[in-house]
Amino acid sequence: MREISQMKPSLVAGALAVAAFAAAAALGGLLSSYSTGLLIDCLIFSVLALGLNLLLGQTGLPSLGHAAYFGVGAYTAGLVMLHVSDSFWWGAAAAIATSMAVGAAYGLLALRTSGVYFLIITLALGQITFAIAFSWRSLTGGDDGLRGIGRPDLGLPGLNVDTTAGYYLLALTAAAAALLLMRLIVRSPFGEALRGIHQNSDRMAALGYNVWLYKFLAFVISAGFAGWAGVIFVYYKGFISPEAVGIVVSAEVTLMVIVGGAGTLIGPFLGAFLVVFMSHVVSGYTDRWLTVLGLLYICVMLFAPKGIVTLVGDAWRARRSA
Amino acid sequence: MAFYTIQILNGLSLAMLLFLIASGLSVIFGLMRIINLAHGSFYLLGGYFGLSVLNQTGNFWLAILVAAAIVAAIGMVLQRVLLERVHGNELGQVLMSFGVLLVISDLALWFWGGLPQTLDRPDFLDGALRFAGLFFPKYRVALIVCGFAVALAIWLIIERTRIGAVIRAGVDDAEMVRAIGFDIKMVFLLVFGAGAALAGAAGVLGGAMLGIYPGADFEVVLQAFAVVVIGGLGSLRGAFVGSLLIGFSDTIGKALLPEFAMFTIFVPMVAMLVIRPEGLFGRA
Amino acid sequence: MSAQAVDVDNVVMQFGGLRAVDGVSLRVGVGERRVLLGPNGAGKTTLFNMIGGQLQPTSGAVRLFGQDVSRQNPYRRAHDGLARTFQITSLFPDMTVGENLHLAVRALSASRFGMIRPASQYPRIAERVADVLAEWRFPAGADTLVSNLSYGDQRKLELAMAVANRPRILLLDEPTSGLSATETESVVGLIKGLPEDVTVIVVEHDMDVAFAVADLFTILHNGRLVTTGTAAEVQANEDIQRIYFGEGE
Amino acid sequence: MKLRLKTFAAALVTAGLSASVSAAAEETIKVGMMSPNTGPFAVIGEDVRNGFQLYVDEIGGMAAGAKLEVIFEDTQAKPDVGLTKIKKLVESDGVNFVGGIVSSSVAYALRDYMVEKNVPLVVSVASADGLTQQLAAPNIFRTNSSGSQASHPFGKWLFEQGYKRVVMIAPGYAMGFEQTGGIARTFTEAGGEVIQSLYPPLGTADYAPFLTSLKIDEADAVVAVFAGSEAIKFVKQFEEYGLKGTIPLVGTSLLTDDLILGQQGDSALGIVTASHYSSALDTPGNAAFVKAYREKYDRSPTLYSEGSYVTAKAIHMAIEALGGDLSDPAKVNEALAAVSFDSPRGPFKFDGYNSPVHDIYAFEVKRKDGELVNEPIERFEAVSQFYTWSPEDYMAMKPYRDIANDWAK
Repeated sequence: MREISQMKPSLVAGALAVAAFAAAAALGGLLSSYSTGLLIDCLIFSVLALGLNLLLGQTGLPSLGHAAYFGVGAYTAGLVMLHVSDSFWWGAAAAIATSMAVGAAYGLLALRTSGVYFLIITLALGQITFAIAFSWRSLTGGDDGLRGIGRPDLGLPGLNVDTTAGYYLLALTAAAAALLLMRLIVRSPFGEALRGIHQNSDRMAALGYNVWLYKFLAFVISAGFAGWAGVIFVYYKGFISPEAVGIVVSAEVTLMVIVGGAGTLIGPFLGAFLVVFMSHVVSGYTDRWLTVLGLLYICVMLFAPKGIVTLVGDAWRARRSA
Repeated sequence: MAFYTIQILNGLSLAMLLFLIASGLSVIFGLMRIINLAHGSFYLLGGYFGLSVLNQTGNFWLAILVAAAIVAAIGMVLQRVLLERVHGNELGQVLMSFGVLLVISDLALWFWGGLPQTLDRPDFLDGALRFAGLFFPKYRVALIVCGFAVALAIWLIIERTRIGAVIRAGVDDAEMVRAIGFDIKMVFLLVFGAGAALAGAAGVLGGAMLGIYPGADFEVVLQAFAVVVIGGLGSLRGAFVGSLLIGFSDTIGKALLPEFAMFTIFVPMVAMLVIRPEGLFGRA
Repeated sequence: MSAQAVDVDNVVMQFGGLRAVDGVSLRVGVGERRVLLGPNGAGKTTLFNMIGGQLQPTSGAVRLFGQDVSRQNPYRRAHDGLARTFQITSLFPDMTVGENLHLAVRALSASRFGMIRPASQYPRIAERVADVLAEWRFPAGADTLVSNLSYGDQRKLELAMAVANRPRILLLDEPTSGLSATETESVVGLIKGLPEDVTVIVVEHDMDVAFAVADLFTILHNGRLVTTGTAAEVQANEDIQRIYFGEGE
Repeated sequence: MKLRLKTFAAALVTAGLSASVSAAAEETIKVGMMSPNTGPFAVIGEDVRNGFQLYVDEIGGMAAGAKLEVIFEDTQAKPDVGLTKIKKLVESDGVNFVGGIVSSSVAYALRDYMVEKNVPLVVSVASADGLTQQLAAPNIFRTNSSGSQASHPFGKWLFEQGYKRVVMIAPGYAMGFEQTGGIARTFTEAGGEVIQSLYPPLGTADYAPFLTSLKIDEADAVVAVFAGSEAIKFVKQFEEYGLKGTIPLVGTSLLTDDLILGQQGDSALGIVTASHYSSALDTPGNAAFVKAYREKYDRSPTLYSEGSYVTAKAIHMAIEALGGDLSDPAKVNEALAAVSFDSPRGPFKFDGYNSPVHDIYAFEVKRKDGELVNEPIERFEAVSQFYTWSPEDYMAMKPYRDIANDWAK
């Protein structure tokens, strides 16, 4: 009896999730192709933010150079498409592997520091990656970037990703897969240990956890998620250029995580949707949209430093207990 | 030989400009633990306010004074109204100050336009000095002298005055200063204002050397951060030595290895963080 | 020759110009209960941190069961059977009591790197957590956030987490500081109830507690070891009286 | 939970856009204008918008009896943003033409999408050679010179002026490589020699280390290609370091274009550059254009605003030629490709690859009636992007962006 009552909520949640996925998928057919395209942008940055969140929200490591792994993934997938194979799976595997390898190399360097120095070294590593993307013309195309990257072949009959609606399904599935995987990770003993490290790394070490290794693994996994986002990005846009690797993207992703709510699973999605929506829609109405974006940064830090999800959650709990 | 003499002078002039910006950034960090990306906005605003004053009055010195004063006031308001509220939250400070940077650069674009501007320097500093067959701009010589003078002045203030003693104590332990009965918040405010004023003045001085234009804020703050990181966050001596190192590595690196010019700032920065995260003169 | 559980061999800890621990040697046998005494600044916590691995000695060696661990990370020592508590309560404030214990119990299990199965679905770990909870009884319940726990219960949890993995060596840094008389009494009972083969070193200011839990006492002063002796010897030694009880007040 | 939020956000997006989606009336012809309104390139974006608006106002906002509606979008000079914005223009607003585009990287990013949609893209500023060469397509046009177009006649001309050995300095990205490459090719083919090439990276704060590394003792002239704030810094520092007066400074016209000339002041005097336009041109169309532009915007037009003005005119001419019937994309492309008219810069038409054939000038910075101007001193008639080569021969050569380091001996 007890088991059934325990299972019920998770069954309901599962059913809800499936229904929500189906509804979101159906949306692709209903919306105009431009709106669907914006949703794809939102999903891509959601995945990137989700990956950063593992570092920032779970482990408490404030990375300011996450666009680097995103860019490495996108460039790798693009290069595979241009020179090797149009298979989605080859491109994605190579991209994620390269992102994680770069994440591992940078992680080795960055984890020698902590706190504010960690912030600065990740920023500097990000800028170095930008400089490489800009200067290594024979590989990356320099400032012009790589272009002419077609839509990939998934080898799945019935799914045509050449259309925006079709690609939306791919992006949605990719984001859902990332979310499910991240959900597994944060609920696993590994994820629990990351939270422990965030709250009290000295105690974690005294208990017997290899804190450095956890941080390193989190760094590498997080880079892998960023690479996955890069894959979805580059196949959708058909090009990649150094701008996608720069500090502005890194800062925006960090903002997305914080706006939504660092350390929550929905937060990065909410944050990504909000920021992408802001920069594309508000800029259609006013030239001063950068001011609006800047004010968003300021206001979030002032009024919701733990993010909207946490803010709403707290308010909800406060009302219930009142 | 001539080549290296000129490059060293180039390096020195860039270093002194960087020092004016980085010294404030570093002391502010040491005292308040604030990571202030908007420090670059102080430079930008200083340049633009200086330009406006210069266009009205034609007086370069007045431009420096007014720009420094206005930017100091803006800085103090910023510190009181915004940055203090996120005290202790490093990432929060970075993102908030990034937001401030965005707002200020956008408003500056709106107000002063997107056209790159140059500030006219005083007539007697125009032209070049000639010695031993070498050419070197007078203005840069003046900037080098000015940089050393300011460095000396800051050093004297911090080492030899009462307020300097309080600042030094505050860098060590802000709580202790409070316990002795000093209004630490006032000290914070004044130091922040002074740092902003220096950056504002640097905007005028730098504007007359490099021009002032949208995007200058971000360029400058990244370089200043490299200086501060290499010298050690919170250390004035570190800011001075770091400025010299970055000034030289940037100039001489670009002169000798132009194809790696994009890496002359960030690679030394990462190397320093990996080898000695607290910088040359910082404390762990 | 049987290895000592803890063998501290002439360790020095230098912080800049300050020598916090200056050539201390200390041997604690298996199953022994030892209390470190000394005024504030005597170097007790620094010594603890060198045994636990939070600090690495400037010179000298630390051996656990005969093995030199001087340069080993704290987590490696935990796997060798060492556990500790901290002077200032060191818990995971935004987690529940149960989650804190989960982290403690899992620390030495192979599943600590698991990334797929939810943390809550490891029956053996859940069982052990349930056992510890039953043994230590937190009236607020396992689902209470640690930050909402009373101070006494936080100290108790600190201790429970240290013993949850049945350590062979237990370092307790002022386990009763800030506790009421009844709470202190229960902590003393808990320490005394530990299995006999567990080596326990305690830093303690409360002399009643110290005499209740230990047989031998080591006195530190200004970073140096003054003497080691029984309760009677310590009470009789005049130097100690002067150092410890005379000047402090 | 996450999915429901997604739905919600999507609903917001739709709500925000539905208004523009539904407004596709028949008698309106829509033109999208893409330019950077924010960031360092904002000032060029402003010129682009002004030039376009001036022409649209001149024709009373009507073309072939239909109302001409212009929708401006901010590319932020970011390729990714540019692509999203152009999708909005094409898919959501349903524009018939897209004009503008300042950054070459943005142009490259949009190119494939626009070819797929087959909506005419008339690039006003971005100069990347490839756009109308290897990547040429029936619906991709440009109205300003391609990167190396003005450089070709100029390089040969420099040799004819008596310069035998030059040093080159340009920003280390495609624009710099193409503009110096064109000069280097015809200059060396004529018999000249490039003895040094330096490519400072984008965002160089101080040119002093590069200026003082130039081998000016061995050279007859310095060839420099910079734009915007970099051009101002470079020209001013060239004077500060005592180079002005000791060695001639020549380049392409971005170095002293009408936008920044005032800021450079006397330090720019005597610099000789090449391009297809300056506000000082003495052509039949230019006087009226400059006058109208000054009246409306209170400053001189630049080659950015003129390029955008020509974009508007080309689009207008094509619409008139079709009598307002834009239903067949192939015909629209053909009509655009066939336009030919007098513009402020002089006679304008497209070559077979949709890039302009127009006169190229050598300009010298002079002071005239108290104002600094780019005074034409030489004219090269009807120059195309392929100069004297055939398109096939030309495109068989390696692109300039890949051989930047091969010129210097």
